[in-house]
Amino acid sequence: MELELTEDQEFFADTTRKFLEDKATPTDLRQLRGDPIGYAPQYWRAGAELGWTSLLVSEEDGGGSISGRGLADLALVAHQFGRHAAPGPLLATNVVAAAVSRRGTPEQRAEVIPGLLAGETVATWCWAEPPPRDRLGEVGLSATPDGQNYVLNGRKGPVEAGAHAQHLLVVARAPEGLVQLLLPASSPGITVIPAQGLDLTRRFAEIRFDDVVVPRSALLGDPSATEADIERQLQLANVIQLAEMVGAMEKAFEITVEWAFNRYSFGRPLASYQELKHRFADMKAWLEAGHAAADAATRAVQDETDWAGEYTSAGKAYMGVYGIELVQDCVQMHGGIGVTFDHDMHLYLRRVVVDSLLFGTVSDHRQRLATMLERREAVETNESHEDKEATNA
Amino acid sequence: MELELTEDQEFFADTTRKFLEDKATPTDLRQLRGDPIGYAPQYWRAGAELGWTSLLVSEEDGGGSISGRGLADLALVAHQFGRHAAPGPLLATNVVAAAVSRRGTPEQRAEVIPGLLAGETVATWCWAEPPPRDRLGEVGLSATPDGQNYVLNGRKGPVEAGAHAQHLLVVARAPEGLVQLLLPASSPGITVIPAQGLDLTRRFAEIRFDDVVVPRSALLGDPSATEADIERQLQLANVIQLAEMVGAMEKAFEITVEWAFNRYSFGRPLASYQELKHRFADMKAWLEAGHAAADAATRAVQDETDWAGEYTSAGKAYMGVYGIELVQDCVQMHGGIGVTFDHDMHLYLRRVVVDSLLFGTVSDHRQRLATMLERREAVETNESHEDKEATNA
Amino acid sequence: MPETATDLEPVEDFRLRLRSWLADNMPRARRRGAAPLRPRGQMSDEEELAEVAYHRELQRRLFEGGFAGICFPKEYGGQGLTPEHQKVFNEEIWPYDYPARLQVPPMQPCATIILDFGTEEQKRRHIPAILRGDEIWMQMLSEPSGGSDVAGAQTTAVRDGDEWVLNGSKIWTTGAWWSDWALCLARTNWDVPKHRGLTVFMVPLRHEGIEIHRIEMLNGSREFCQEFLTDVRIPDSDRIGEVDQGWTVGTRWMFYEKSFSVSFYVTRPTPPEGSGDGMSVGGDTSLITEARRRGTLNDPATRELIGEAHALSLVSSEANRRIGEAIATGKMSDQGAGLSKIIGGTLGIRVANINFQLAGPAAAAWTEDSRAAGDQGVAFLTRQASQIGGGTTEMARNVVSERLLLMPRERTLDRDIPFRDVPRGPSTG
Amino acid sequence: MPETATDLEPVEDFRLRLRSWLADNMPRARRRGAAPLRPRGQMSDEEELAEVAYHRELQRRLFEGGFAGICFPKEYGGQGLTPEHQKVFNEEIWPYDYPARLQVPPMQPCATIILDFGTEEQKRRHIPAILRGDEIWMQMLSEPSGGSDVAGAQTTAVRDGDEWVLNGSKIWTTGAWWSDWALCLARTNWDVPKHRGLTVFMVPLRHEGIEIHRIEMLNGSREFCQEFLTDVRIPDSDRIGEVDQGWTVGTRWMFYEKSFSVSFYVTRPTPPEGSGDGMSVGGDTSLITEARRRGTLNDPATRELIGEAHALSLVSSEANRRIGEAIATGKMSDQGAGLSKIIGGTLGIRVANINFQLAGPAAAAWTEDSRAAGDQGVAFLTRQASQIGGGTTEMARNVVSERLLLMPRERTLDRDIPFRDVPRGPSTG
Repeated sequence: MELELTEDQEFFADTTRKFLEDKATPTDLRQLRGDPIGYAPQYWRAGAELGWTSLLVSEEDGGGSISGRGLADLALVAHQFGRHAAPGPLLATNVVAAAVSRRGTPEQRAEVIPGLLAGETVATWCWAEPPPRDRLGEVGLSATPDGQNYVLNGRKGPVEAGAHAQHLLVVARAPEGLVQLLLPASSPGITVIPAQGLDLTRRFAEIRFDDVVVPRSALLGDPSATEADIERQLQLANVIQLAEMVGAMEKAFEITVEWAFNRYSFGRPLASYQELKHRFADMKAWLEAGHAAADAATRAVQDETDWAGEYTSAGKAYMGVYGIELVQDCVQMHGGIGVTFDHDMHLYLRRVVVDSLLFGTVSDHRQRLATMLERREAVETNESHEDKEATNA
Repeated sequence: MELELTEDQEFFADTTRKFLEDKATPTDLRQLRGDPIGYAPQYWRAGAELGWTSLLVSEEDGGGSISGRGLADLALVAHQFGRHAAPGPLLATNVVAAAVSRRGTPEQRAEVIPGLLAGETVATWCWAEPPPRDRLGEVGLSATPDGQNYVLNGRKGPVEAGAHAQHLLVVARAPEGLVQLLLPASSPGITVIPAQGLDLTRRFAEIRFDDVVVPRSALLGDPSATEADIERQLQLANVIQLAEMVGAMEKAFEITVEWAFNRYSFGRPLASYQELKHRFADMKAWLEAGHAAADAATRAVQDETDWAGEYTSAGKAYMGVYGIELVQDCVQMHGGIGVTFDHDMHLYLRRVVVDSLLFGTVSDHRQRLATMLERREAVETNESHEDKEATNA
Repeated sequence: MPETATDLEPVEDFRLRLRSWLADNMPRARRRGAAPLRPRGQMSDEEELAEVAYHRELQRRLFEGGFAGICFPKEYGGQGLTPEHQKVFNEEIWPYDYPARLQVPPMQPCATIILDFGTEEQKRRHIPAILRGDEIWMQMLSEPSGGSDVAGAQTTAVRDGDEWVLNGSKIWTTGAWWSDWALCLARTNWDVPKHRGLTVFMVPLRHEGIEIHRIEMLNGSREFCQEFLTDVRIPDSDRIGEVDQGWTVGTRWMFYEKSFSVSFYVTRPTPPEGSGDGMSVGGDTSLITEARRRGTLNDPATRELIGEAHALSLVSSEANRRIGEAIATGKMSDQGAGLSKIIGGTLGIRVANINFQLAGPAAAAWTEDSRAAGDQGVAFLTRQASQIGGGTTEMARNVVSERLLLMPRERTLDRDIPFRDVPRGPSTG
Repeated sequence: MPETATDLEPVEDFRLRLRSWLADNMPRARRRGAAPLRPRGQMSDEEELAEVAYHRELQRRLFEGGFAGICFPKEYGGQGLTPEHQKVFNEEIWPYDYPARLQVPPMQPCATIILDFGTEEQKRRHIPAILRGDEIWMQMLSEPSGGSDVAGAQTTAVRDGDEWVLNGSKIWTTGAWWSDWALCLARTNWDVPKHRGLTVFMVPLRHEGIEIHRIEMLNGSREFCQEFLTDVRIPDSDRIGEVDQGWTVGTRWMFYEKSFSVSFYVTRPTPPEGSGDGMSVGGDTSLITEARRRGTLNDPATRELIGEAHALSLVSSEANRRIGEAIATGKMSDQGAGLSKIIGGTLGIRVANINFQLAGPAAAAWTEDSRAAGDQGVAFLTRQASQIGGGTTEMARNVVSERLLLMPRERTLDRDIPFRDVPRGPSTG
């Protein structure tokens, strides 16, 4: 997280920290593993009261930030979520809340946002599709115009909270290009297939759309802006993931450093063995780099800079490797107990692994970066051409 | 190298070792760096007398092996070449000698082989092409039939000893498929462009063919067998490279272990630092795996088994990573002096790096392995289909 | 050690006799190289118990057919044959089911330790029972406080007349809940340096005072157990080796534990040499199948990863073969087994990463359609298990650098002082 | 330390004044982000000497314009301004050439050490000369026998009246052959533990008894030198700090050496913040250009590698920024600089590997057409140089684990015994 926070931000982050320390203990998480939605409804309502779902919503819609920089504030919550491997559809809800608050018609905003702010309802973004359409950005689900309606056919997944969210924001391919449609999860023709997953408390599902009829009024934003909206939503999702991942890395690292001081082998603490010390030094470096990557991405997306996508993708490409390696090495340092269910380490491992896979794998984001770099090269080549012409002129 | 050698093989390897210890000292190698061919002609003639160029040549043609397994014998020489980063066109000459002895007409064999056996002439295989055709197996050079001749147009490179070899074995694309043509380097229309290279003593060149007219009698073997011949030559080249690489790894490792015992830092030998000890343990493991990979490839190619290509490619894919990492880590262990020209370490580094890049990079061989595995999967799927049918019957 | 007398049955005669016996008596195996069996850790308890019973039955058939314990001495129920015969056995049993669960640790290190250190009576009582499948043995070796320091055992045995009273806890015992006996390393003297106060006992697992707790691993597997020993009384006649000299047994035990992969006391089905069976080259084609399913098979990035995994698998299997041969022929010290551990470690991590990367996002959350990806996700979570079980790769690196490369040993602070005075850190007080 | 009085020129006024002066007086730089300049190591001697002379000239212009040594005190020829002014200077000089060779080590650690430990006379004599570009200073620190153990210096200084007589050898001095002066760490007492017998001297490089030998690196670069000192006589007035207390100076010296990347005594052109200049995001587009040339740009495997390199470059530059800020604001100990070294190391190795892999076979042997690939091949041979120069990554890992994470220090066998009795191993007798 940022080295400097405002006092309000410190207080805000600390409130969430205390809440999670109390309500999302490792014991709680283990108990929730069989729970169909992965958290207690009152837990989520209480979190919403703390502001978890309001930070990307405009004041007009009843939301508001702590510091004037809502995404930076949300990243603080996500960081605490990572540190506690906390339950709850933080990403899903915030991404849809942001999109609806930004692009929704008054009716859409009134329909969706109050429930999200109160923690009474859940919304989720249906973008990714199951294999063989699982590379980042592939959309096969079709929206066929039929009078004032679209008819949706296809599959989405993994969709977070897909089996219990009330609102779905669905990316579909229409004749005019990609569109986003906001519809009730109860729409006829929708079948939800709960998925199994790695995270102990996050629930995912595959959602099938068979001739689901949606009115055109369900369109979120003008289709001409949909590609940009999706890009923005991806960036938001990635920022939340990055903050979570760095939180989980940090906690795993802290636990393991303490272990290394307290655990003795051959009469010496683990922390005195040079080979282990060097691995801890590397882990500390990766952790600091992880913080820097998450912060840079948060700032760039908050400020909507042109290179925001490069920072989020760089963060995902980096932490999907080094973040995971860090936590895996923490497991290794613990030996056998590190791979037992009763130890806490896997909670953080599950969190970083799941965050690394969704909304773009390492491989997806690397390819995205190449594309962005290629675009920049084209610009530079043009500029240098212009430079030359300027010189000649 | 193999754990068990015959007495004759021991003697043979030892003769080459002593010769190279005397004639290819690190000082000699440094002095040869400006030499246009990279070795003294009498050095090569003396090596040929020791048998360096005869092992893959049939007895009928004046060749012969030490143990009845010529390639295994040649691998012993290549291993010593690696240990000494020795000069001389060992790979180029042996691959062509083997091909000509196996497929050549009596005229071709009489023309080419005696000079190679005597170390008086050099032959080289022109298969690879320069970028953008530099992926393994790409052939753009064309052989256009013209009466009793072919007319060659295109480029080859890097070609080992390309600027001083007398005989070229050129892979070209003819209307009937790939062909190999054996021609004098002095043929009109050939231009040689000496290349710069990483190896201190190995010289490479790009060769351009502009309307080079070659008689059909220059064909080596029947075109219908050319693909298989090329595969065989590739495997031979890879075996020689693997043996060299493991030799260079072994020597670099030995030098560095000795250094670690003798070099003191903070009053302790480097060999007493756990982090370094663990890296030495890894290096030893990679070295043993390198030996195993090289030996398995040698045996499989010697025996012409169906899976020979899998072993050579696995070896190249493995050693192109771990072999290089081993030598680079040996450099690191030496600190600053390890990257100076006066230190010997770079001699072995250059050798493994160059061997890793030619006749298929790591990436090329990984892709080849995937293709071979895919082929095997198809066979298995068929078999399992047959199994089922057999069960049903 | 097995006899090598020339009056033994010639190897090729043995092969033919075995081949015909197997065809008549043993069930055919599922085709190897096909999709893997359900991993042990994912079986239900009922399935697991059924498999154990099945393996006991297979072992009994072998015993009755005169093919159990090829290299064990005849007087203890074995066949008294040579490693060459075992090699043939490994090849011939390749197409059949075999009692996999009764090999490691029951045959080695347990039976081999009893063979090396047991009294005549102990050997006659237990070795035939093991070879008949009546007794399944496990190792009570690691302790919760111990980590890699096996000789730092704190489970204590106190002499009481003709008996010993054991108290303490052992951990990472595979399948203790369905096994019969265990070798147990215990401390009998806290007033001498750690290696000099240990003793080994034979402990029946269903015995008063032993509570077996099954450990849940993070992937749901429950194959490991922890045992809590409270006033467990063991007769002195069930002691193996001398009192306080347990590390002599322990050293050999460690050796047997590490070298099982080259042991001729252990059955490891292998395809016959020169069979031309492509499978002898190894190679798991399931990566191809999965990539095809995900639609990525023609992506060069995917193909490179698949090829990389295949290369690593081929090379590491050749490396293990070489290292095994070098040890077997005395060209390398026994400690060279650590090299295999390192190579296996490198391979294991890299291949797990490749599988994970190829699986894609469905490894995080999967439905029935994408179960294969989910399996990779779960496997990835337990990636480190292969670096920990049977000795960590860190210990293997210590061993290779110190015992094979003869580099200076790490400083230990527990060598020359009474075990009770060894620093144990704040956590264990 | 620079003044922070409120009567200093306001930063924005300074920016405008500087901007206009630069436009009139300094030559424009080649466009940054374009193809890299020829690496130093590949210049001819003539080119190198010409560049040194050019940089001296640039420094003189800055001095005469009143812009040299922004944070150095006015009484020694500096400007007596604040780090904020230096930051502005770094931004404004971005589009211009600047005296790159006169920053590290001349300004820091050399000038800063003289500033901290020099006598008034030493400061007046040397600091203005350095700021004017008249004196270029280097560090005579490492020794051939020393490796990472800088305090183990064996170069010896013996007192002879008002002079000291130096004998020994120093190594890895950048550009000693074209520089003027050096700080030299020497041993003045062999009978005390190693840190207590050192003294620092100012040594003119063109001086009787100093022989400068240029080291050829394996890539042909000859920028490093080794100096052989034979009876070099240095007046006691050129000693810095107290006799035998050189490690007090040395500790600070090491700190300055490690922290140059966050120092405000050093000029590092940086693009103005919020300029919207895409280049502030970093990113080397030459990988794209090269892949296009090789025809592999549309290969997903290639694209993944390019993306990976770009990610590493972005993240490591953000990491360095964060670590620098944390140290500058006291949120992290100075020793945190080791983290940047580790991150740079990881990045350096991986990016070198990627470049090498993307270059293809022409990296082994190249013609004029494929020179870019050849450059990558040569760079790959020297891959480790970035892990060695300026302190090895191994030392950085020691520092981070011991100083930042406060883990137990490595055992040294040279701490509490006279330096002459320290074990040095067979190679150095």
